Amino acid sequence: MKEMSIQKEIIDDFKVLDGDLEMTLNYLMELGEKLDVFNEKDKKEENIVKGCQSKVWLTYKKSEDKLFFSGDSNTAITKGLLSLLIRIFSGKSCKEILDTKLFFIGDIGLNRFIGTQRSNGLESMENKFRIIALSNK
Amino acid sequence: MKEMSIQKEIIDDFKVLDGDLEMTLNYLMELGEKLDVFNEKDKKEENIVKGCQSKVWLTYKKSEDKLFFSGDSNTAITKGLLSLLIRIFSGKSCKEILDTKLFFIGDIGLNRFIGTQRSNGLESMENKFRIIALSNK
Amino acid sequence: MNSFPINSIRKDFPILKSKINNHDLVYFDNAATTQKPQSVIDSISNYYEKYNSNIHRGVHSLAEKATNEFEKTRTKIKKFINAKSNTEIVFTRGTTEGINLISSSLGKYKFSEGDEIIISEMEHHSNIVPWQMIAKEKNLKLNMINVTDEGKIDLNDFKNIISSKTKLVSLVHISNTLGTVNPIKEIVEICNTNNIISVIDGAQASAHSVIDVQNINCDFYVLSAHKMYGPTGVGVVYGKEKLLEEMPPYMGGGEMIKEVKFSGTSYNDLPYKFEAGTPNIGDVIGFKEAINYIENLGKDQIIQYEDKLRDYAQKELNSIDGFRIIGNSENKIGIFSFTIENFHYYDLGLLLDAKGIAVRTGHHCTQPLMDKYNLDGTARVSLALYNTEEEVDFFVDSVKNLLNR
Amino acid sequence: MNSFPINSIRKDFPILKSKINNHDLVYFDNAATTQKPQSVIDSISNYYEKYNSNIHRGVHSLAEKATNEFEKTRTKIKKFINAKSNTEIVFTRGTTEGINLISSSLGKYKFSEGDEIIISEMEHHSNIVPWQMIAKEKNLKLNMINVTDEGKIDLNDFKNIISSKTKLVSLVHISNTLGTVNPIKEIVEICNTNNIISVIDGAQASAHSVIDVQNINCDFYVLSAHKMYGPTGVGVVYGKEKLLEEMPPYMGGGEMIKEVKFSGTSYNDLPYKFEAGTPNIGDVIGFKEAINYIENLGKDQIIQYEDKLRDYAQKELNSIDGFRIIGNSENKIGIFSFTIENFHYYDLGLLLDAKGIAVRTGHHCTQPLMDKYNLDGTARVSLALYNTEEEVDFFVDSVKNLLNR
Ligand SMILES: Cc1ncc(COP(=O)(O)O)c(C=O)c1O
Ligand SMILES: Cc1ncc(COP(=O)(O)O)c(C=O)c1O
Repeated sequence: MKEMSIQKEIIDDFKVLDGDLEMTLNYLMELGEKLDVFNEKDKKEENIVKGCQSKVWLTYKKSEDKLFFSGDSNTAITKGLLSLLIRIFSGKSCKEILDTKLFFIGDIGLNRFIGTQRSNGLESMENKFRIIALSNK
Repeated sequence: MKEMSIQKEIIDDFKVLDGDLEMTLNYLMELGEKLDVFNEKDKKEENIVKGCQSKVWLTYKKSEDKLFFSGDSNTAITKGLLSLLIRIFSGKSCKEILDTKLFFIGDIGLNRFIGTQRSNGLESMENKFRIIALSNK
Repeated sequence: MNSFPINSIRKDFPILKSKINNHDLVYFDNAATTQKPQSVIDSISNYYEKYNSNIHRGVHSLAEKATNEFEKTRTKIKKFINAKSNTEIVFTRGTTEGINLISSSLGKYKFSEGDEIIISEMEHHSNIVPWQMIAKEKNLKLNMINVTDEGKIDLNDFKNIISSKTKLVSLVHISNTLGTVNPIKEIVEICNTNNIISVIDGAQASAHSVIDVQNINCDFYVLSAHKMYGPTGVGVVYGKEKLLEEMPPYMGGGEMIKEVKFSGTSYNDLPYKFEAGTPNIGDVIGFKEAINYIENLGKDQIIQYEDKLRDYAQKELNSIDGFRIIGNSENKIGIFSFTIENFHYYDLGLLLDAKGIAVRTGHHCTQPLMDKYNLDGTARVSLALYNTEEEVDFFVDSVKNLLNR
Repeated sequence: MNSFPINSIRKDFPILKSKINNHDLVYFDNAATTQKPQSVIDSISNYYEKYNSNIHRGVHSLAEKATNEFEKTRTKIKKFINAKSNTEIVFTRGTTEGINLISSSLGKYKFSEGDEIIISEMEHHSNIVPWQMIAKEKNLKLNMINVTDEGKIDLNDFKNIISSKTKLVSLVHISNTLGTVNPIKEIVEICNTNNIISVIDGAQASAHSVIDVQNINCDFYVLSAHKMYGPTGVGVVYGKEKLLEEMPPYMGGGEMIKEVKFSGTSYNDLPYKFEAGTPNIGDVIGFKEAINYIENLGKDQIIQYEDKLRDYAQKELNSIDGFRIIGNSENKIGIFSFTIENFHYYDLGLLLDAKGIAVRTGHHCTQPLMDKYNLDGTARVSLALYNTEEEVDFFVDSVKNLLNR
């Protein structure tokens, strides 16, 4: 269960922040900043994931049967979230991606990014990963 | 101020009931029953005063310069109210009727028949008296 | 009935402690609106005291909390009526707005001149006037199904007036005047076979019978929170997703759009397409507690209790001289419209009020039904889960006393 | 400002005691919805606990009391906006429903193909989409008045786009995004001279400026209770009696009728003709306390306090590096939409929330305005009578800290 262990790693990483929202958001933004530079040319319509207030671009490369993602966002916090998803999903096969259930988000104190709120794009981001995986199966 | 004294008489009459709503309504109904018998032929459209839930008929005779009213209602309580208005307005001149301000109703614990409630016809009844007075001036 | 905790239930409803004209309140006007348990009242205060915020577009914590609680009501009602998805649950002010939403939106694309709409003689004005308005606007024909002397839908008449031009049938599930429970499943089945849109007015049914919209298989089901122990100002339109998808919005404004350009606007996803403007957030949140209340007692237990109370009331009421109940279907809930010989309903209403008993009097917003029975009104006793046999007794005694005056 | 009892005012609003993410709540999202004083919250509970009943047609004591309290709000609002008569005050769910009521009802008889409607670039979606919908349905032309770079209505442009075909102008009194106070009296005068119907969207103005509809002399004025310290789910359409009289009803149903016959229906008197179905009784009653609250403090005192706070905020906000305020009319209220260089509003909103500060972010339901300024959104601080200079300081410090991260 490799995907479980990445999420557990993430939860461990956030643990030191002790649920402090401000520090958590700051840490998220730092993670986002560490993402590989995204190719400006890939910022086109078909790669967009639309949230209500932020934009996300997501592309991938396939190597052997594994998918490798890269992405960007116009907002720092969403970019941080995206970086976590990339960490979880990149380097996995399509089947592995589809089998991966996300559970880390509540455990790092970011419940607010899931559920009924439509003003964030976490769910749409997650879906985009899965759609890419599906279409490459 | 004869009209004042009739209303004061009414208030006095009701005083013994001590604001008890049930007794007040019963007394009202008794007063209604004592009204002179109304001529069935006069129960026509033009004599109707429409409340929301009850019907009232009102006619009058003019003698010298005074108006004498008779009326009926399909509900006993409204008929009681009507009898009070007839007692107040009958035998007065048009001018006296128009000059008469009603104040007794609150003092006999029947505030519910005035104001914003549209389910009663007190206001429409009162208006009918005044309209008759106006048209005879 | 033993297991139904009526004493503690009565304590849950603070208004039941009231004195009205020096008597204990006996509230028998439940078909007009029901009373609210403390939990509903408190949840509204709690919203305003702790997390009031406008919803959906805010990123701050209050907006997030308010949005989540608001949407939880949607999920709750979805389960309560067994809809397939939250997208099928649209919040309105009440049943009346719900029916207007449907008639007006369908009117914009579904109906053409000469099409026919069927309602019944026992409909509430809220299920008559919207159809009269759209019929007038679009030159449609509006038909009314006859109601029998007992107060039942005449099914044969219904089958007779259906034609190839019939586009929609809108019927009350339970009549607010007669108490009759209509065979809506049978009626909807006929509609579905004939490709006719079905609308069910569930204003009276939602608190007093089990609602399963997938089982009924109707296209629309409409209800009001205030008739099911919830606050005023909230209602629900359930609509099948496929229909809601194709329908144009009813109102335009904030929240129901995806993108507004001067050149044109694209609408939001369901159900938001039908929820323009700031909704009644506080009361939608309160509504959830009303459903919780019903679910905690158990709908089946409630119905069992209410059925027993209805039978008791029916028997006792009939012991009053000159008492005539309008609506005697064998399938009815505890709603009794009645007349008493030589006793006008208006006098009766006022005299009962003097004893603390609240009944409704008049045409109950069903004038065509009154006309049918040649009445200009009735008095109406309508029962709810907190009413008791003792209250029925007090009512019956009071009426008998009035008659012996 | 000395005399403005800000400390005791803050105690009147229970939510202001809240801790958000371990910080004191700083609520700067008042243009979305305002918080409610305890008196408003209590009056709603009190209604449900003591005299909840359906209104208007009941003869029992609860119905009588509820009806009277409900109608007292109408009288209160009539005086508050200086309407001529209670018949000119129609209750709705909010501003959005109000504008839809007007557009839809007028649409049924006033407009014909080719007629023109004018709105402005700074309108809220709720004052755009209803007009787009009716324009599409009836083949009308919809024009938008330009907004200047400062965020003001371009009056010359307005005069230029008026034509002999202009039938209606609908304008916001105070912009929810820019804070601009529009010269509505001047604009309405032009409308009246040209026989053009005028609609004023008062959603933002009603709590923060004096409203006198006879002085403005507009045909319609629309507002929402929840933006003036009242509950969600209530709004008002003021309309001149003459127009309301001739307008067809918006919704059909209970309460808005005089007589329903199968053959046709006659409508009730004003304002009931426009109030179909059970209204939001509890919240209408609560709304009265909100107006009482404003009146007890004194509108003039409130405005004086808010103006001073606005000036203070404006000065302090401008001390933030890279801070740009969108909307710099010399006549504006304490609404500040802004961008900060290299700082996305969404990040800002979330980071401020972590410090307990609630601001709104996004397009504020004014996308055409955002397009005009080439923005996809802003963050917005909007002030109300319970906000303080200390809160402004905390906000400014917090933003500066975030920028120095
Ligand atoms: C200027 C303006 N108009 C209209 C509205 C819509 O008001 P409501 O959402 O209460 O219907 C708002 C509030 O969002 C507003 O600020
Ligand atoms: C059967 C029925 N339909 C419709 C309505 C209208 O509901 P509301 O007034 O909540 O809109 C009622 C309630 O009066 C009703 O009893």
